Amino acid sequence: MSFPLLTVVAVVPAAGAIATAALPAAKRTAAKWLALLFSLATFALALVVAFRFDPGSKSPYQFTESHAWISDFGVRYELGVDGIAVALIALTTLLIPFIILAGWHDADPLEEATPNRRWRPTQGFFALILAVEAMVVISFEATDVFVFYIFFEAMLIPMYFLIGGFGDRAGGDGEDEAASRRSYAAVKFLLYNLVGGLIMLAAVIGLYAVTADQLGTGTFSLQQIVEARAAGKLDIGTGTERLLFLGFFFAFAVKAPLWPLHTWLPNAMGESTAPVAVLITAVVDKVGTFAMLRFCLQLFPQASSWATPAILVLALISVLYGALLAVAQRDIKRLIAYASISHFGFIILGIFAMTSQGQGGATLYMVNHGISTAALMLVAGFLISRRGSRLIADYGGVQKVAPILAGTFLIGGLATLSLPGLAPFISEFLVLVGTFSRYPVIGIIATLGIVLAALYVLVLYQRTMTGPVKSEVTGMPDLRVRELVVVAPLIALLLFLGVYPKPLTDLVNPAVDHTLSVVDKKDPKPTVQVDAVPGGGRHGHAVRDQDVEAAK
Amino acid sequence: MNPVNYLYLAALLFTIGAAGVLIRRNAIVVFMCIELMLNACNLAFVTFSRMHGNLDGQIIAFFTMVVAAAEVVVGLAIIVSIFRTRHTASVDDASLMKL
Amino acid sequence: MENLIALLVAAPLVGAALLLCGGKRLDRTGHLIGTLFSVASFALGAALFADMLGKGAGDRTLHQQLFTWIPVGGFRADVAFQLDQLSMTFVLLITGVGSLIHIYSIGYMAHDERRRRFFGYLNLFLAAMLLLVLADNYLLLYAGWEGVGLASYLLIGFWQHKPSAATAAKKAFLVNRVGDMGLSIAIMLMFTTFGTFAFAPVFAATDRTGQGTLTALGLLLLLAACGKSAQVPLQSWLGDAMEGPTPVSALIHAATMVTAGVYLITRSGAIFNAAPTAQLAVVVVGAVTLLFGAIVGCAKDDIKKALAGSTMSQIGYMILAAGLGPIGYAFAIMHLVTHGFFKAGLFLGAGSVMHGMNDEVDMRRYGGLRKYMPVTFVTFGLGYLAIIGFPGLSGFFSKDKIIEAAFARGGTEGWILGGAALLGAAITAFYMTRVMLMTFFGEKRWDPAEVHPHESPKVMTIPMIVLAIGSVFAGGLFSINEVFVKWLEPVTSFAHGHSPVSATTVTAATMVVLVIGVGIAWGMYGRRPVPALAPRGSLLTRAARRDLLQDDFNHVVFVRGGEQVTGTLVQLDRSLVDGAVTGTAASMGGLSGLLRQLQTGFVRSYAVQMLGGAAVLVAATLLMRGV
Amino acid sequence: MSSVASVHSLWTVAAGAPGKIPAPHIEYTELSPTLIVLGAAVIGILIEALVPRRNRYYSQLLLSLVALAAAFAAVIGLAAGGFGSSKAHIAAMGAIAVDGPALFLQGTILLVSLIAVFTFAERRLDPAAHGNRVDSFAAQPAAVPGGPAEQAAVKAGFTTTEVFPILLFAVGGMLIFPAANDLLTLFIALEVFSLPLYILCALARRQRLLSQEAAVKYFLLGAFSSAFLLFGVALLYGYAGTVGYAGIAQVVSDGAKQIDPALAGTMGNDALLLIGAALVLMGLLFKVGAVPFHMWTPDVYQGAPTPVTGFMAAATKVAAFGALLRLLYVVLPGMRWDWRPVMWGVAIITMLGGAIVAITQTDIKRLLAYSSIAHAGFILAGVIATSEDGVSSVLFYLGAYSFVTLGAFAVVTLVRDAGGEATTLSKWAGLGRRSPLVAAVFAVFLLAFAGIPLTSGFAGKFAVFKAAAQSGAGWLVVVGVLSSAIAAFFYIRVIVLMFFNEPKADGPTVAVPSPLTTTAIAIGVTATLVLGLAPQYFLDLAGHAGVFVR
Repeated sequence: MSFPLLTVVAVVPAAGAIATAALPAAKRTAAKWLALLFSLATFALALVVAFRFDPGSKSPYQFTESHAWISDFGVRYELGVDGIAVALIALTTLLIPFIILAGWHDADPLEEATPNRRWRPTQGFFALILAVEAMVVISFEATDVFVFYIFFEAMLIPMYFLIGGFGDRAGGDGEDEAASRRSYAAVKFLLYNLVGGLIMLAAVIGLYAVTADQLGTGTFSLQQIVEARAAGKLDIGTGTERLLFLGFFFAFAVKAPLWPLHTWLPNAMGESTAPVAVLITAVVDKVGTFAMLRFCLQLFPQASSWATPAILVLALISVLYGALLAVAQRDIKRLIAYASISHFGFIILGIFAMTSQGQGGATLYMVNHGISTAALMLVAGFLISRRGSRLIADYGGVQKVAPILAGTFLIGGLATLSLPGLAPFISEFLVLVGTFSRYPVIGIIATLGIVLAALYVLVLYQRTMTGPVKSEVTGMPDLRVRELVVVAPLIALLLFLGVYPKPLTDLVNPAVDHTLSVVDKKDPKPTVQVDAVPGGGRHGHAVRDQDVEAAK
Repeated sequence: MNPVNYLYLAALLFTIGAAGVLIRRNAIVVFMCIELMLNACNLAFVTFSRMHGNLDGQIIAFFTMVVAAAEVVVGLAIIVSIFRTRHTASVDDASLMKL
Repeated sequence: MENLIALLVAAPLVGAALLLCGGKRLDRTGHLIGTLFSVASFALGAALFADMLGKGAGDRTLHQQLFTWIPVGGFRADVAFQLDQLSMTFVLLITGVGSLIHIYSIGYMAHDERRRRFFGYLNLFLAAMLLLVLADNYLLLYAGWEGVGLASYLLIGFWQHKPSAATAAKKAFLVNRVGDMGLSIAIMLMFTTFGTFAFAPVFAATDRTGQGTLTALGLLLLLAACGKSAQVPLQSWLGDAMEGPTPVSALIHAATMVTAGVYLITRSGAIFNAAPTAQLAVVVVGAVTLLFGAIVGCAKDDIKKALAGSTMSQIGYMILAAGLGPIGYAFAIMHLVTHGFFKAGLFLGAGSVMHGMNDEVDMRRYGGLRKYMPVTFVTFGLGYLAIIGFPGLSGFFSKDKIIEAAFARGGTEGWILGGAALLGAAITAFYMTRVMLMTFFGEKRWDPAEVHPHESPKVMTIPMIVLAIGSVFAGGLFSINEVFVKWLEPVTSFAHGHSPVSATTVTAATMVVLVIGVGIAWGMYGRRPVPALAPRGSLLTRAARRDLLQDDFNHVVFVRGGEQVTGTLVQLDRSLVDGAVTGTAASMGGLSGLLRQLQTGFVRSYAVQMLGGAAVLVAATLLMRGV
Repeated sequence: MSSVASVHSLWTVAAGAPGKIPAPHIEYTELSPTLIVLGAAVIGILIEALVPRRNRYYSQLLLSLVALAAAFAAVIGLAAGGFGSSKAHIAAMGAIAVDGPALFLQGTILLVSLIAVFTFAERRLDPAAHGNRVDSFAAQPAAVPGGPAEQAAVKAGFTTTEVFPILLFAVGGMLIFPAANDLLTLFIALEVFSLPLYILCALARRQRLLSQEAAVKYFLLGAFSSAFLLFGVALLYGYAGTVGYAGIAQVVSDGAKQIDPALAGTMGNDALLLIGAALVLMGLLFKVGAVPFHMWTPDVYQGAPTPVTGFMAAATKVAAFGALLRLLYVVLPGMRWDWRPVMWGVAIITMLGGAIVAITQTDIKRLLAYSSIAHAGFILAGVIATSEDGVSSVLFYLGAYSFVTLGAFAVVTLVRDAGGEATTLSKWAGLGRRSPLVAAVFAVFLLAFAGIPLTSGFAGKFAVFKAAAQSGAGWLVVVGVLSSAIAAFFYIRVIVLMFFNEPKADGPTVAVPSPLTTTAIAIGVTATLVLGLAPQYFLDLAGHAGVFVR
């Protein structure tokens, strides 16, 4: 058998987590560097995967691994990646080093609070981050529903400790108060996701029962199920399929999060440190949307199209609702959280528009939103760490004292309001087009989102960065080298992907086509046939592409 | 005489025993009521044994007696030790653990 | 030659990148670098222009395909440029005026410590604007469209420490975003209809497209144009935009960016020609705005705001013309160019005045400045004559043609539009004269002790002189046997309108209203002294001072209303959405507390419950069998 | 329990040809595990009687460990010898079944008891009294708490080494319980392992009042329930005319055979069957602690000495569920359609009841008690499946669960303050700061209880629910899932308390245990993780052990 590349990509951070956790309390700095080292190694491996991945190949999944695991449950340890997974793995492994760097000092223990030598928050912090990375990567790779489920769920535990155990030193109302709010947020996060996961568990078991009933031996292998369905060997009854779909979707909708299951996100992102907040929204939540694309759609095509209208409406509500609430926030992090809710609305919109633009856009959106939110949130984190407050009202005129910080913050914001030239514009526009081409009304209403986005971003920037310099802000240092190292690459990436997203789209397109073919959906044809025009000729040919598309 | 009547008697005794367990406070009495229930079972066994015309029921009755005796040993031990501690045999006083 | 098109955009872009990322080390040379790159772009533009003139009218269109931007499924957007006569006109205008204003800014911003960043933003604007006019498909155009929006945001809010500036910048961006919605939806509609959004194929397919779609497209594009070109109902941002440094007002909010709407409509002529309803909407918007802007312009005492009003109204003329279809496009663009000259000149003049008056903007604190700043006076005066359409100067030719075309639309519409245009001309004459008089004539209303009016340095006056020359002769040159119209015809197509009234009549009428307007102004501000404090004024005046209450409307409806909505939503989020969940948790706790009570700690109660349980168990088992 | 059958046969033979009396035939090898343990118990008593006090502890400990290990080895031997599958048969003249489930459960019980012995023998946790180490059992249980007699006993350094033989007797009973193949044996086994437990409950060194109260409650209710069970047995005997499982099953499936006309006339004999079955079921449900027969669980778990609690929670459940399975699968499959819906109801209220009431608990031992009730509900879901999968899933769950439980209670013994174990939840605040390792271990157990993936709890839960779903009990699965969501809430509460709350100034300390407890906990953790990550081998074991001999 070939080299288990995918396993290794997941094992390296896991090993890193153990190694970091094992370091003695005194070796704090060592732990940080060790964690960073492992995360970089993981990123390198992810790049290997990305470059050895062949978008042209016929097989939907590559680097596949398959070993028996729990035959009684019909579970095989099956890994495999398609373009979407590769993109998201690359994103995850890319962000983790930045998260670690940004959180360099977030877990330094307060001097007085070291009850005993075994208490090693710093080691724990970075170990947990790496653990999360490992689990996220695995769940992106898993092509076995059960394997996916296991890590989808297990991921909650380290996240839970990250949220509840580490927060901003920003204690306006005392450390105890902050701690209690933290643990509330953590519990809320865990319960929401656990309930979602458990309901999904019921569906997973149901899926097993169905397959066992119809295929003789129960299986969780995505490919096997899809093939069996295609061959007509497997026919889940309509009612059952819908129930199972809902079971799966509920879990992913909580994770994503989709209105009205979103209320855990603002608390979680608000109370946790900026890097952890990024970990939540840019990395972990992506598993939810990714899973909708890979599992909901491919396992239950009919049910998916059955539920599409309802889901689209919910997504639309998320888009506007999130944006409107973001406008009203007084807390920088909560504002970004609600903005993310709005963005996840767009992603889900794109996924369930069932067009190549929509789903391609949604996938790009996952990546771009990851990068842009990371940029915005991390800079916000740097800002907060300077002033020790999350309230927008406590800032003002920062632009004057810390121009670079303000500049990077602005760029992050512009990315968030998806300005052309920055990556998020492309994905957002694709999602809108994809939605519009099948559901014009929803597409148009969703476009309101871009105005609202401009509103909350610019209001945030105006209140914090411009205007007369507040006295508490004077003498605020500008970005340090470490912080610049974190932000600059992200911004560069935003610009690059905004101007030349082709590498990404080439990666994603085949996977999207495969998904659509499984769901058996075609892009709507243009109503007016455009003939090749001199000068515009290549567009005529673009249209022919589309016919090929439609013919599939 | 119809053996079924013995069954009724057994059921009656069993019910009385159960009622006693519910009503009486004194641990000893409660315990005696349980013994009564066991004896009711014995009666039932013996009666059935007679009806079916095999000895199993009667044998079982002996076993039950033995068990009952064993229970008495353990039960009294516990109750007595409690009595020595609390100077009361009322089961209602032993209610420190609740909710 | 076509491979050079990209360089037009690239040059200022590189400049911007250099200046914005360069850091402090470029602080001292920044302005020169910026100017250099913009001039380079202009030179390149000129070269391409020369090359274009060398070709026949038919094959003047150049194409440059750089790379595929977004390939997803059938969706394909290219980074590709199209340089034809129309874009060329804009390229020259943008880079030319742009370069002049760069030079001007060297003097104007000399003492600002963030000058480097200012020039960076200017370059960024040039790049975006050039991208806008050179794009060969709507999505790329959209990129430029938003790019100029960003640049204008940054430049309006350049003096960020002033809250008013920051607010104005935000407002401008937001109002523009509303317009952008229109453009993006239009693009989506194009994609779903044609499967592409590149100019050539879309325009070629219009004849096969349903009326409804085309009208929708037209209206959506009009919405976009309204946003960018500050047309009613999205005009509210332009006045506040004057918070930005004056060169910015000159370049972005007078000469170039605000005319993007006109470009969009002219460029999409094929669509509009096929959608009469949309065209009607366009002309209505144009006519309304040209009056609206003019009226606002009359009431403002802030010189820049007065000029802003005038800009609004002049663009109204252009939109009106563009809405008239083939009979108007060419004149719209022509007026756009001449307007570019004289309005830029006027703003630079205003800037020069402010420069000499310690940044005082209230015209009621000016007066009799002609002696103190002669060059400014002369250039400003020429600009003034041009804009009111003094015979022989640029404005005369371009505006006159538009009025004619308006009449030429024919029918009642023709009369109404023509009348509106004439009325506009009269009001223009009035408020411009007002500005002129209040600024340069009459007695001084400023305190010589603290204000020492003086002429601006050469680096500022020279651009003004150049622009003045432009505003004097451009119109005439363009009109010599319709050279300009012929130049644009291959792109915009041209049709001679048949006006119910002869050209001479129109000209005469224009002259008459011109005299009336000037006369009234002279009567009000020339003969009697201007009060240093604004009189209460008539209802209309007061309304006009407040932009005809448009802002108040927005404030009440959108700001207050929006706050209401978000406020309620926040409440709902906490009480309803979150409450539902926490409520369930709480009720679980309550239930638990209730059930706990069963655990009384009394053996006998346990026994009772066991007995009950047993009874239930037995009963249930019996029930199952139905015994 | 050979005698019933033998005497019976004697009687029938006597009625026929007088003469030779066939000696009862006992398969000693097949019964060896039980015999070893009981034998060891007897020897233990002798040790108490004969060996000088100072040597008793070690000799008892050694004896118990050896006996249990040997018994376990015997079980393995039998299983290897194919008695679990091919050679499975009824031994001891129909009294005991030697088959897959029996051996698997006996193996589990023996392992659990082995670990329990470790925790019983722990003598490092309590501060040494008068210079001699003490375990968690009263020095002189008969003495009045705090009275002079007790003082003297403590001074003299007495320790209740009787616990070991008592434990062994209980284990002996538990070994027979799931293997019992007639109702009488079932009853006897029940008493044999219950009586020792009653005593063990009363032996706590600290908080003896609670301990004695727990004992008396457990005893009275236990006796009460066993009386019901016995009456049920009587009715079933009356219905079938025999107490042998096979016999009853035959009658149940073939319908009524010839029966005394009087009896038939007076009451439809099905009523005998149904009522009898219900009462026997109740007796067993009491032992597994299913709602509404769970009332004793929290009180007893809280009052009993923690090592005993751990042993009870783990081993009793295993034994009781074993017996329940055999009863339902061997005796009553014929009336499946009668008891399944009833058990559905019981399972549902057990899952929900346990989980909901646990939310507001403030004592860690009571909390675990309620959690054990909820888990009983989950296991019942598997029992109801009435399929081979169901059996094996239950077997697996029992194995997984018992180790987690033992480990958890072992950890509870470590957290102490002046008054002995600090079981009040609020005292656990900030434990994660004080001693991260212990807290982390406990967190692992809690997560396993909550059924988080990668722990044995998840594998077990999945197996059970899978079986239930395949037997068409989909909605039961949904309820189960929901109640485990509720349950997750209070497990998380404890974790929050341990890790996210600031430690209290007068908080408890974590005692450093001897290798005994450490081993116990270590085994618990290992089992939890191994069964979570690679459960396949054990699933296979359980799978092969899924068939009852009839």
